[in-house]
Amino acid sequence: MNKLTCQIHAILFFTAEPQSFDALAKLCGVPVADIAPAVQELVQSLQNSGVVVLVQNNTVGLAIDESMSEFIAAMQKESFAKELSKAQGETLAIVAYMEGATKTDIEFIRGVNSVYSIRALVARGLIEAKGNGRSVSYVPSIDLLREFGITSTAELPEFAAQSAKIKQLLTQKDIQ
Amino acid sequence: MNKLTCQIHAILFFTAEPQSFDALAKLCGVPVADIAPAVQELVQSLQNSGVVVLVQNNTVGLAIDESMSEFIAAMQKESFAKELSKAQGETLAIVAYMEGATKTDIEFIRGVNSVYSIRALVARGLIEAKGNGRSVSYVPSIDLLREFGITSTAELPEFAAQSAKIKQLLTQKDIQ
Amino acid sequence: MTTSEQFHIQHETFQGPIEVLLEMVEKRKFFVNDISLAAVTDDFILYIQQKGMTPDMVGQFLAVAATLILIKARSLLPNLELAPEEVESITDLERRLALFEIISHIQIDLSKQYGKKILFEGRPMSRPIVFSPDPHITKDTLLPILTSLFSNVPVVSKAPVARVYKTISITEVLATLEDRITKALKTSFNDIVVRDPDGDTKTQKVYTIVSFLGMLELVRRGMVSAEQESGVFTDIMLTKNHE
Repeated sequence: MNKLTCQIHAILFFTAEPQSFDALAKLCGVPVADIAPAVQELVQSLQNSGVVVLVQNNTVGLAIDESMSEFIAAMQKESFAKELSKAQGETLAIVAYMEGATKTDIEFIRGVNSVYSIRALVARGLIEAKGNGRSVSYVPSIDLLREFGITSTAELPEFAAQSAKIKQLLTQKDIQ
Repeated sequence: MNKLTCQIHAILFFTAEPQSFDALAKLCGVPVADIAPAVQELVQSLQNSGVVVLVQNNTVGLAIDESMSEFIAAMQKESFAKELSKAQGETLAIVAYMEGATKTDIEFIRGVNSVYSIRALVARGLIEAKGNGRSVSYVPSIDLLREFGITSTAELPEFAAQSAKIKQLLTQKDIQ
Repeated sequence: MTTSEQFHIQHETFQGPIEVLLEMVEKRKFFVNDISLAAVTDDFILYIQQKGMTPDMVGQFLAVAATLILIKARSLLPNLELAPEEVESITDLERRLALFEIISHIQIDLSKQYGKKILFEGRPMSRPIVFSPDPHITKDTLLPILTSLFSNVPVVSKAPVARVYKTISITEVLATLEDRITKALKTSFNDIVVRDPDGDTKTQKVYTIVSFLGMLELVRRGMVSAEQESGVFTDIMLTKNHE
């Protein structure tokens, strides 16, 4: 692939969103006319790779190949039916007892990178992200509370004592 | 690409998260032994495409090629100025160049308690714990490769020479 | 400075005994060997006395100091025979220094390279959120999961400042040394006097010599007075000088 094609591939992978030819031209600093041939090269290169390039109305995006989509859907369905992993259970417990926990709060208590557990819990609708950028924090979803048969996390066993304990532990986050 | 390679590509692209060979084998319904050759094919196919395949610890993930990093960094406004403390750098050096080290190994070489540094590196996702109980050892992760802009630990500064020296000095210990 | 900042700084700048020793050897442009290690022994002991250290730090430093004194004793008395474990403690220290030297150089390279050129991750493809609870997780199962995590969080003692800054003064360090040397001297002298046929006399002799060197160090600094009552083989009496 030539440099421009690589850049387009990288942008589409990085953003996971379709991009207009105009936007790509601006990002890559090239004339719009250069985009179409590069996109054509990308279509060629990713043929028969499990990932396809979709082009429509001067907009381009990546997607899972038709032949794979059933497989991916089944995979996703299965992952949602599975028990939560130990990591996911821990992450959920922290968010339940500390509404508004951030990624770094969770990682401090768990001592392990938790980005994928958080992502999985969001995808399963068990927790929700609030805010944006660096200040994103997580709260239990309404559906989860309903599932638990409670109207507020305050009804969780020993809520007051345990959430105070978490806050106390987090005061050491800056120390260490 | 053969079907298995396409499936792996689709999974990695769809989830945008590293997957262990074990997990991939389960998802694709094939023996674990089949995964490594398919991953090799994927490495080949995506060469010079703007996207690279990272393999470490029988785990595989996709990332954006090194030649694109400045471009992507410029594209997103947030800056990611990251720093390693001296203690963390030493601990990371031991884990990476020994290709897996226990807490005892780390503290033998550094001469100081290293619990905090180990924990900080695990929380940042740069190293991962393997095994459990007393035999826990720490190994470099895919994120370590990404943060250093390399596709294998062998690309770390003077890796082959220094790693051999360290291993040789450590084996003297076991002989006695 | 806030309390937490102070702790942080203390924590990050804490140099272990191996690092301190290596710096001393490198500062003199020496290679690591018996001669250079014997030469920096005094500096090292001085360092322990002058730096404010927590008790566990002092412990780690004293272990290294003990090996250094052994190396110095050997360099002063070439015929001195060392017990196998003493030889091992010396080679061990030399190996640790060699390893640390390599690691600290790598660390500099790694810190330069870290985060400079990142291979960025892609984002996951957006997918509709489907509420998919795990029937095993109920409102009562989260509590034990949470509390089991608490034990993993490293807790700084409740009064971190008091603990971290509880330094051992020079007098305290020397008092400890003095105490140990006095005791060591007594026991070792007893051993020699009794001439226990089954005892490991080699080790004892070395221990006596090392203690003796340590005692001389204290005498030289005027911390203790040594007195031998009468005759060559009588007990040496140590008295602590009052400041």
